[in-house]
Amino acid sequence: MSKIHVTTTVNGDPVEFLADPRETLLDCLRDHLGLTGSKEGCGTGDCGACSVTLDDRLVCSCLVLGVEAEGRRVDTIEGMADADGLHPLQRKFIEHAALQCGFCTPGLLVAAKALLVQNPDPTEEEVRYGLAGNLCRCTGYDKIVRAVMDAAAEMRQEAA
Amino acid sequence: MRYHTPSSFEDAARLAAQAQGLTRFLAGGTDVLVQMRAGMVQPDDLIDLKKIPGVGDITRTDEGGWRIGVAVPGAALSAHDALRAEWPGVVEGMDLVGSVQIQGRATLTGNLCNGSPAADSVPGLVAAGATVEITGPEGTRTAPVAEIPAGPGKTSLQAGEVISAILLPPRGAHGGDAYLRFIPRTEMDIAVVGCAVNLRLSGDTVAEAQVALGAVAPVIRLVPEAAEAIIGTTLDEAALQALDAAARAACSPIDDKRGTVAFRTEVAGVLARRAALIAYGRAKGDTA
Amino acid sequence: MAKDEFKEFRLVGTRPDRPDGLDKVTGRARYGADISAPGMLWGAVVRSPHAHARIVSIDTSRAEALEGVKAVVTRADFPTGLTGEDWDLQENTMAGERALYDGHAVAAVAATSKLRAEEAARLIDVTYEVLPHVIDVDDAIKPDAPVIREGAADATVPEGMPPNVVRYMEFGHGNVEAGFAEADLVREGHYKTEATHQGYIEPHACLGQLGGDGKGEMWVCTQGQWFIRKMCAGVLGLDAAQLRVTPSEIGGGFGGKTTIFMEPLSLALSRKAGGKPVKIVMTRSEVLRATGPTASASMDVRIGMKKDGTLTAARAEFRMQGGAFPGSPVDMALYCAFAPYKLDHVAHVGYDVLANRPKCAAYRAPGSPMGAFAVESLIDEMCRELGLDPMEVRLKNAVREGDRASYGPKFASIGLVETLEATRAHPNLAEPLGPNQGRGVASGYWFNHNGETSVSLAISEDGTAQVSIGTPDIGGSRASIALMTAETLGIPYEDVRVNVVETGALGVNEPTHGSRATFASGKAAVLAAGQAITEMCRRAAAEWGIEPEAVEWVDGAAQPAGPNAGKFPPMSIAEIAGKMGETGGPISGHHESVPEGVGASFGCHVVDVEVDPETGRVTILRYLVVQDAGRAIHPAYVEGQYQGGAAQGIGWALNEAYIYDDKGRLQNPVFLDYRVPVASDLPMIDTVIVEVPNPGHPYGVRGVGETGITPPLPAIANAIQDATGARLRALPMNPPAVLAALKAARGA
Amino acid sequence: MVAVTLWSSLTRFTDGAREVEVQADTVGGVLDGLVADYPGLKPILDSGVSVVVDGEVAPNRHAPVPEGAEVYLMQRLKGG
Repeated sequence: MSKIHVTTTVNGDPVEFLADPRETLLDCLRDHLGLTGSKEGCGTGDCGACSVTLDDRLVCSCLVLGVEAEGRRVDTIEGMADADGLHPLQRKFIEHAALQCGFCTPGLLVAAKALLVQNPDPTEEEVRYGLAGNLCRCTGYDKIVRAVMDAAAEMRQEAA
Repeated sequence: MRYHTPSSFEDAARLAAQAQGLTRFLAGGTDVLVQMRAGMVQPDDLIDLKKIPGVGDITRTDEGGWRIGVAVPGAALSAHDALRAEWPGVVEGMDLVGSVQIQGRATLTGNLCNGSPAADSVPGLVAAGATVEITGPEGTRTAPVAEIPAGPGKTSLQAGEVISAILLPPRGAHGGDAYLRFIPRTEMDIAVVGCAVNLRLSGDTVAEAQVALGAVAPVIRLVPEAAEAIIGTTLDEAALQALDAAARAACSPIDDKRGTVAFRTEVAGVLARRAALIAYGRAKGDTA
Repeated sequence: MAKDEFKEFRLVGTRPDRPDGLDKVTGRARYGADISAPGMLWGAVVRSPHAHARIVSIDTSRAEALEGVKAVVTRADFPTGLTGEDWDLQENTMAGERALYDGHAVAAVAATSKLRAEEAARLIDVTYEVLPHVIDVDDAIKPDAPVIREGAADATVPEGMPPNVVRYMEFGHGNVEAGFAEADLVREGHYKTEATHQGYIEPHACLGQLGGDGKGEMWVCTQGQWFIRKMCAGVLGLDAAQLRVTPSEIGGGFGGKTTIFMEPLSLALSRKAGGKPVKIVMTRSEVLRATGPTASASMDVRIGMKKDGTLTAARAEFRMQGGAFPGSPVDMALYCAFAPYKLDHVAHVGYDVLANRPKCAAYRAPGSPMGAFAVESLIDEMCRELGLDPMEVRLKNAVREGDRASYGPKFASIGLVETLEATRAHPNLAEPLGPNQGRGVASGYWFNHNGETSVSLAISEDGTAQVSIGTPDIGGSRASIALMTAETLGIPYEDVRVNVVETGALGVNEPTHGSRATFASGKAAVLAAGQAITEMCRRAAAEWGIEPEAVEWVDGAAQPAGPNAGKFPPMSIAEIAGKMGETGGPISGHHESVPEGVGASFGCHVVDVEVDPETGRVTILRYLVVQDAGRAIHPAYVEGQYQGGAAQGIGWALNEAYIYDDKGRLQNPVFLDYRVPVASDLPMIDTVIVEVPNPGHPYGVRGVGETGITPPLPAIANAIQDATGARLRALPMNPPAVLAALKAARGA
Repeated sequence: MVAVTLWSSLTRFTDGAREVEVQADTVGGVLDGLVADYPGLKPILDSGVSVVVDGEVAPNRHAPVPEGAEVYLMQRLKGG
């Protein structure tokens, strides 16, 4: 089966790869581009460990074909921290011990960032429903929810 | 597998008609990719509809209803204030499909064409009297949404036919709709039972009603007996009990990993009552 | 160290950032599937679609003919003649004459890409003769049940037992009949729990390489790299020392990653493909069908109670299936079942039963949750019947240090009473409850474990320290071990780096299991640090020209003591380390042992629920975990263990279950239908860390990882009865089950 | 002599005795003594047991067993 040449933008950088049309965006990120920060926990869109944004819309990269990324903009966990340092969510996850094994963490951070773009001042319930697509088996979510709300508060203060 | 990105529905239909092996259309992809991944489906041709102009648009029709493109993701549907104000039940049905991530991809059309009796967005469309525009080798036709499902995993679409838009009728005055589903968790599950109610009031009295049930029969369908139970009433307790009974009587569910016959039947009545009350409130002007 | 000798610590008990935090929030941390190697092949596994079938033939020719396929293996590629656990592991990782469960591996293939390997796997033609199967534990001991394996019973099974009973046990003390005669109320109940899965989010993944010379390497996500080495070597007939196993970061384990599944397949494929490395990454469906879920249980419990709540006697008979191999945790379930209660008369009977399901693996306090579900439910029912406060009854009968445990020996230091008292004092118990709301209480117990442990510590030239440990860090143990090491050495937390190392770098370590990492690796690190301190004091003494015994270690520096006190200025660790090349060479410390002094951990949970009377939906309104940690080294990660254990227990109680169809095929091998709790299912989980220090650990540590999964099962059942009057005696308590129970209770 | 309490399904191998006496001052000595006196116990002891001495799981075969100690044999303990 012939592969398709895909040109896309990942974390602001132009990239190209050859994709079998059956390969998911997650496969392409991990196996062709070496961006292994996005994880596969289920392959069926049920766990959120592969969360990325595609043209700023939060998606499971396991439910996007690699060839669909042509001409689009993909942002992954690897692009979350910038040269100035960690994103407030990343700092707060460490500070609040919001990770144990850390496997769900990249997807949760990407999803939480997208959530706070949509809703900078979420209630606890809004955080919980907003992150319901990201399974965490270690923490019981308590510290994750606290970290997201604390990061949101800090980000609001910075924006003010 | 060949991957196609046609630029018109006519091209898409032609590709599908000419294809020799297994063909799948790609709208949001949240079902097709899962089936491919599980090895359940290995398409020879995958036809991506997202490059067709207009598939991401929600537009007002000349009649005052809505035309919803086949690639409009749930997130865009929920973000459309005017549509949500008129058809909250339709929008909340789609909004209940999966997580935020799924909402970034999943579409009404895909949910419909997947043919699941438990599809959350379909009862709302059926109760609303929505239709679909179908493009095929013979041209374009329309059909009621209710006629598309043909049993689990099946649709009534012919080979080479592709849905090119979903059409909602004008809302009109004093109308309201609602969709409720039951799932074991609070998110991320497939409906064990789903119920949509669409009604129109004349004063305090229900003048018109449609009730659609999901996950309690091989296909999602209207239950005219349930609608009749509330038409002409003010949705008093007796009417609600009659609705509950009619909804239960319409159930022919199965026992499976998601629920039992007894549970589905019982809860169908409960949801019908609860959804009717919400739709009634909305018809009276509640915005919740 | 006795309890009253504990003082305020400089670092122990603080909450610094974890050392691996930055890697894990940036996506840099490398998990099982994140490593690739030059020339790497991808593996895929062919699995039985039948619960029980004779493998008539396997035709690999179509797969082998596919371009890019480099190796195909079946059981014929494995050595023969294995016995005992080695044979069980080999049979489980690759079926022999029969497939024993849905998902059982029957062949594997390696090819140049993942898609090609999957395609080749579909081209392997296996002919099966389907055999009768059995799934349910009670069905498996019926006279007409299909026999999974003749002769599998061990010496403990008396003659005449059903053939699927492979282990049998009885134990207890006192005279239970006499004890029941003393009771005012004797009740019994029958309880069932369904199998659940650990549900770690990271599927199993490995990259294995094995040459024709028998030398191999493996990168793998595991709780225990030496277990992987020993088991793979056993299954493949290799010399253990020739296999070097490096643990990746691990995306959750909870006991499920203490054994092997596809790891030996990657090695066998690699050997057959001329030594090319082979990567195998399981899909979620493979994880659920073919790794090691927990056992399912059928349990009968009988308890005698006096009107004042005093327990007079108890008897438990548990039957558990742990799949098609011996090893269900029925023994542990019985040991833990009555552990919170002082009982003069107690009897236990247990059956380990085979069924056509995957071989169970450990899951967080293996067995304890099932036993607690039965016992804590029945005690709650009896409290209700006698009008007694379940907290008071638990306190009245609570075991204390020196009491005989229900399972025999006397308890060493334990903190059950302190835990119950802290629970009773918590404000959650005073929260008012509304209609359809109820409150449930339950206790839980886990022994905790020591295990083979080897730790090495080396002082760097600048006075910082590196610690090599053999227990993979699942939940923050690098942080706790760094805290204890830094506390002991008297240096900043940031000056210690803790590395989880490969099998070539240390002596044998048991996995991170049994809540042992912070206890055992932590204790070993402290003792290794002590050794390094002794050496540093010796070097300082030599510089000063005094006896080593006249030097003490204070705040990260050697200083003269006794008659020499004040004669020389303190010599800091950096000064000593900076000159170590001239004073005798590298300074390090080691500790190898099975550490003594394991401290058991009791917990008590309180849950408030609301039940929708029309749909049976149970909503968790409030949740409280109180547990004895001994001492919390890094309290945030102790709380994390409590909260995570509670969340898993809540999932087990309400919605998680293995669901089989009538052909014995697993119906829910995806997260869509294997319903672990999502964020919106849970409230904040309140925690209280009780600290009754363990005298067997230098900083008082008890393991904290496991106990927390045990109480939620009965606590929620108790709360549902409190809310509705309906008693559920089987798990899961999902909406259909709750609604049916509500209707039955209402007499509908 | 130390008294060793067995789990009672092992009494088939000890002529019905729940508690047996062996001459030993270490955990290894207890296990070896048991096998010497009751050979039927060998496969069970070989497959792994935990020996609890005065309420503590003994760390190894050389751990001392004081005169008069309370010794319990339990199924091998580990965990998740």
